[in-house]
Amino acid sequence: MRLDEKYLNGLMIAGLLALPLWAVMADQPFTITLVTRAVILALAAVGLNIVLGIGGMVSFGHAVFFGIGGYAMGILAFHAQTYTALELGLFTTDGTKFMPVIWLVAMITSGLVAFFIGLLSLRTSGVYFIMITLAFGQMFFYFAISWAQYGGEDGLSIYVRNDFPGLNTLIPIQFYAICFTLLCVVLFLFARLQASPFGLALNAARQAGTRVETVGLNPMRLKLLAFVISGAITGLAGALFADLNRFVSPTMFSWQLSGELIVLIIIGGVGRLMGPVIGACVFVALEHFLGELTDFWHVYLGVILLCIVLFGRGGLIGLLTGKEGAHV
Amino acid sequence: MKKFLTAAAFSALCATGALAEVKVGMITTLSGGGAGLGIDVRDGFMLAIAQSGRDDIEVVIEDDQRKPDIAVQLSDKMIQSERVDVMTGIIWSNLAMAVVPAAVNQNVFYLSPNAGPSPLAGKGCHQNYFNVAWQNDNLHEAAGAYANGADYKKSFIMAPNYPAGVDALTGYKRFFEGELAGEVYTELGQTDYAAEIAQIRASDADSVFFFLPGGMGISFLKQYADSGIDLPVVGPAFSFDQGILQAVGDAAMGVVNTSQWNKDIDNPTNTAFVESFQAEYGRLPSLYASQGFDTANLLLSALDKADPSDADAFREALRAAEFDSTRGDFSFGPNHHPVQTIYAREVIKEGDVFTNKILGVALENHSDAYAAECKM
Amino acid sequence: MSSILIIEQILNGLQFGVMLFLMAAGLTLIFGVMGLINLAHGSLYMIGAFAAAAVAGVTGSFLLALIAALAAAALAGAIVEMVVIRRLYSAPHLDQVLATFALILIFSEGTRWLFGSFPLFLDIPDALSGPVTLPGGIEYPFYRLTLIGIGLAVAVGLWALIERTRLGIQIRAGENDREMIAALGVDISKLYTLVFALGAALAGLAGALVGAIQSVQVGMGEPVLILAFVVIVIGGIGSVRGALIGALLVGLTDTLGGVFLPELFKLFMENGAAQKTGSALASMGIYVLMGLVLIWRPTGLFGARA
Amino acid sequence: MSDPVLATLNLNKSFGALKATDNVSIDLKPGEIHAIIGPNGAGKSTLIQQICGGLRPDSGQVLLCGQDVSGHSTQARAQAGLGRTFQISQLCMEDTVLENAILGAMGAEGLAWRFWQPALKRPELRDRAEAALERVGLSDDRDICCANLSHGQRRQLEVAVALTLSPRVFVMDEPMAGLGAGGSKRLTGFLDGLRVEAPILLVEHDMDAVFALADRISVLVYGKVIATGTADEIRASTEVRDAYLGDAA
Repeated sequence: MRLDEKYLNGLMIAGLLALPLWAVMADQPFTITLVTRAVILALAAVGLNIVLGIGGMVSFGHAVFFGIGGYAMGILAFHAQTYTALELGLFTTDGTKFMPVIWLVAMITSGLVAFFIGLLSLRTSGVYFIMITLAFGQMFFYFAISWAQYGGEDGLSIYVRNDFPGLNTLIPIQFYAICFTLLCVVLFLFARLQASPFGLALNAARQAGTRVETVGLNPMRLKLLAFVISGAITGLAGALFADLNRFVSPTMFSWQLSGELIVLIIIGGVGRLMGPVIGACVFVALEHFLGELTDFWHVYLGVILLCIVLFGRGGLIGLLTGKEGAHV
Repeated sequence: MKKFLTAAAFSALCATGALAEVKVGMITTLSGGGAGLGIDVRDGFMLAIAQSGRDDIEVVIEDDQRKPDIAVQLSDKMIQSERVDVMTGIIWSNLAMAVVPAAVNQNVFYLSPNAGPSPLAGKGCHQNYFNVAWQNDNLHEAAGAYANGADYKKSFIMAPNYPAGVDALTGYKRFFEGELAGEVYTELGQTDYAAEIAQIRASDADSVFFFLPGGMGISFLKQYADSGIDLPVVGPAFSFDQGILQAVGDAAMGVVNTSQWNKDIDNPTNTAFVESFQAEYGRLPSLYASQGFDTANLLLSALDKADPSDADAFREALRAAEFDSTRGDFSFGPNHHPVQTIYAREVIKEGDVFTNKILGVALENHSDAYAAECKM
Repeated sequence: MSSILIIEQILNGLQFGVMLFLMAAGLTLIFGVMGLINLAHGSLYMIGAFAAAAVAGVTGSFLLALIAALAAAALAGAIVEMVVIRRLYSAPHLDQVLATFALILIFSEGTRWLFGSFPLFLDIPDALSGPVTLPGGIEYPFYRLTLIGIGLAVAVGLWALIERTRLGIQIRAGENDREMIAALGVDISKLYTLVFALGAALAGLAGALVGAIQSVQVGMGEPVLILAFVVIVIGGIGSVRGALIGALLVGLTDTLGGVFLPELFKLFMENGAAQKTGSALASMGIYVLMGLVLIWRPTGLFGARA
Repeated sequence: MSDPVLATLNLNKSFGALKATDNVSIDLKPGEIHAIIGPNGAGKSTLIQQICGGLRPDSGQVLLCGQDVSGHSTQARAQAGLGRTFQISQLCMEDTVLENAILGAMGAEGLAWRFWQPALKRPELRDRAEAALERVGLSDDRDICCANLSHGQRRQLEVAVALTLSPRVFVMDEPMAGLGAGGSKRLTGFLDGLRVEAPILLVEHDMDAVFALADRISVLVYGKVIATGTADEIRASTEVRDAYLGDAA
């Protein structure tokens, strides 16, 4: 049976609406937490999907932006909760616990960092690109570990979730509503972007860089902008993830996390709108249920991933709709 | 196969949950690197629960994979879905910092079987948080005290560059009265210590103190033993514990390390614990196993007196700490951290097995440096 | 800081470098010949160390342990190549990354299931233990000198293999033109299995040799893997010569950076703070080195120009 | 005589000891088709690369409409009016025919930096792309995925993408390669009509097409232009004959 991708996408969104609502009624708050985790990881991977799926850049260092988003939240909220001033050279602030401001800071900072990393990394391609992005990830990881002011390896605990006007973010379903709404907004933007002239050009840059040049467009600039947008979205996800856990630590910068984000996309389907979403849901479910079965659940996760690569070209969406994913 | 059997035994235990009146949530590291510590804590804890014969205690065990974000989510699960009364099990300080403050603020009791980060002992202490193991600095402080007793004048000290490492060197310096021949922060997870060993050789130190948990310590000790430097080495128990010692081998022989527990501490509880642990799991218990065992017994002693639903009474019962500890005397200080004796041990070989023997007391009835900052 | 100490640190950097070379050589060969990114190379290193520890534990012989390490890693490599890897040669890099990432999970937890969660014991053989005195009065562990020797011997051996033997000709041909070696009548799939097993054996050898002075435990392969990748990226992927130069550069940068950066900061900072800042920067050192090399030469020092 | 639209002046390029382009000066006048022929390895591709911006010459100039573009990037030259087709199709194989043409239209309209309205729904892009497809006869196949096109259709699409740019000059690298006799004939007819729109610099192996189309022919051997002239002049040139025969022998 072949499913139309549109129906599949609709089904997925409906599921993400229905499951938490069911969990509220059945009084299963942890289910909401799990779905929130999946939604935030999906958001991060949607960001990655812009460079990976559309632009064909295999970034093995996207945890950098996830971590920067997390630390943006952690640092701002830390100063707000301890009433200490945060000196930023020209001006001083007391931090903030107001989510929209935190998101903005997270997105701007990670976008800026993405600009510089992209500027340097895009000089390379192929395996070298994979490795130089990994190297940037490692630099940030080690930096965060030894950044004693903000907890170093211990990380930063934010005791109370940050505020959003009109909502009590401590209630799982309300926090979920925020994350879900942001995911929907970003998915919508992703869809627009993918179909827009920019998306088309970026997609072309992945498949035939020379072609893009010969029609008078600069693939480097296309890719760099994509990298910045992607970094900002992943940064936003990082800020939400930190708020979900009320905690930030250097593990948000780890190369395993970069790897996991890639895995999410491949499970779902590279370059597909809902690929990261499906991937994240499946991944979180696997992590949760396999973990209950055995201490050695990583073995099974490995086998499943292997099967997806070897037999499931195009990820789960590819399997269900019969379409192959983007070639990277 | 043994592991699966015990896991099955646990789930059988959990299955009796229908009758359970008290629910305990254990978040600990059971997979990936560092799983050995979590497994020991879990086994020690479950041994005590099984020996108590109580079937009204349900223990929910979850694996945090040593990832803080996973630990936080499991903690949410324990509190929101499982509605546990008491939580325990976390091995690592960074995970504890991620989980404990939020958990105790939601009126759950937390009994720490291993990690004791300084914020939780000082300004961030909480009436529902009890540490059954040690404050992080304790064993390092004891090492400093031991170094004074051994008449060391000039120590070369080193630890990884992360908060617990910084705390370790601070703890040692707090008690050590001699000078420092060198102070080095290594990279976390570093496996080659040739450069540091060369620095030790070039220094005029008369002793070496190091805190390098897990594989880092194994690597350092093997390389140090091979370097031909024969300065005495002192360290906290973590690199000389039962689980890890066999991997260090001869390189650890004779090294002095500090610990609040050893299998030869002479009291009936400890003797029985060591015997029954060996009988049940077929290996010698480790420090972590003893901590898990003591944590469970503290919990059991409090449950005998009060129900967790009566939080005040239950807290009082915990604070009284009227249980037979494997360490002998045990009581809580004002910040709910142990006041206990810390020993200096020496690594010896019993037959084919490397283990520790108590040399003497390093610090008697020792509390911690942060208790004064705790306003409960 | 005395010159003795500096020489000793340089030796340490060299020793670290040649061990990295053993890892990196296999990685770069596999990429050069088959075009495959193998993240699971670190697992083969771990397998080598575990096999050595297990055999040394039973027989007490370090030599047998080394042979076991080579054999186990080569065998594991060959099996993995035949079952999984050969389906990935034509796959995009992305699939290779994911599949070999999956292999890491399987190998790591599988090893833990077999050997338990605690580190294993593997010690330096008595004949090689203890320090020797070098000219100039430098005391240096004999085992580490041996490691430098073995590493350099392997480098020479690899060079001879690639430049002087029939297999080497096939390998070089494979790097340049896959269709050509098929035309030469070489059984490609056999060649690929052989190259993969060779790379695996080198990684296993490194695991066993290093395992004797470090801890043999699950997950020991990943940090080395990342370093080995840094090495081959600096050296230029596919180039064995590049791997050697890159490995030595990384080894020296890491060792000397860790020693000298804190000293440098002590000139204008308080002792403890200098230590912390210096070692924090040192831990980033090799990644900074890699970034600089790639910005300067986007395909590494000896990589094929695009 | 009008000024050339495209010209190279004393272009030189070496790879080590090999001189791939040796003091090449050619030009292309409005309304003409100038073909470049030569045996394999004569340096035709290297020359095209230097004209289009893929390779930087060691010395010499490339003039586009009288302007020196030697230091310009590929995309700057494209913007200045250089439309190119490739010997090996450079198309986005996962995209549809229309999307490939739209990409060209985007370059022409300078509309790549728009993020909101779908590219396929912008009338200016669509009209331009459809018009180009119409001219090469691919209109009915506009929604087919490029990967499913036949070889001939891909060559047609290559030309269509170049058309969307409305260039001032075409540079075509073996557009007939791999086409059957019928396909070659049709494309020959099409290019014949195209020259009034913009002149064509044509590199081609298909001699029938070359002699049928070219107003002038230059012969490139070992990186050097050994002869330039009309079809008849080239046919009559002994030098050219020697070069080809010598090469064959």
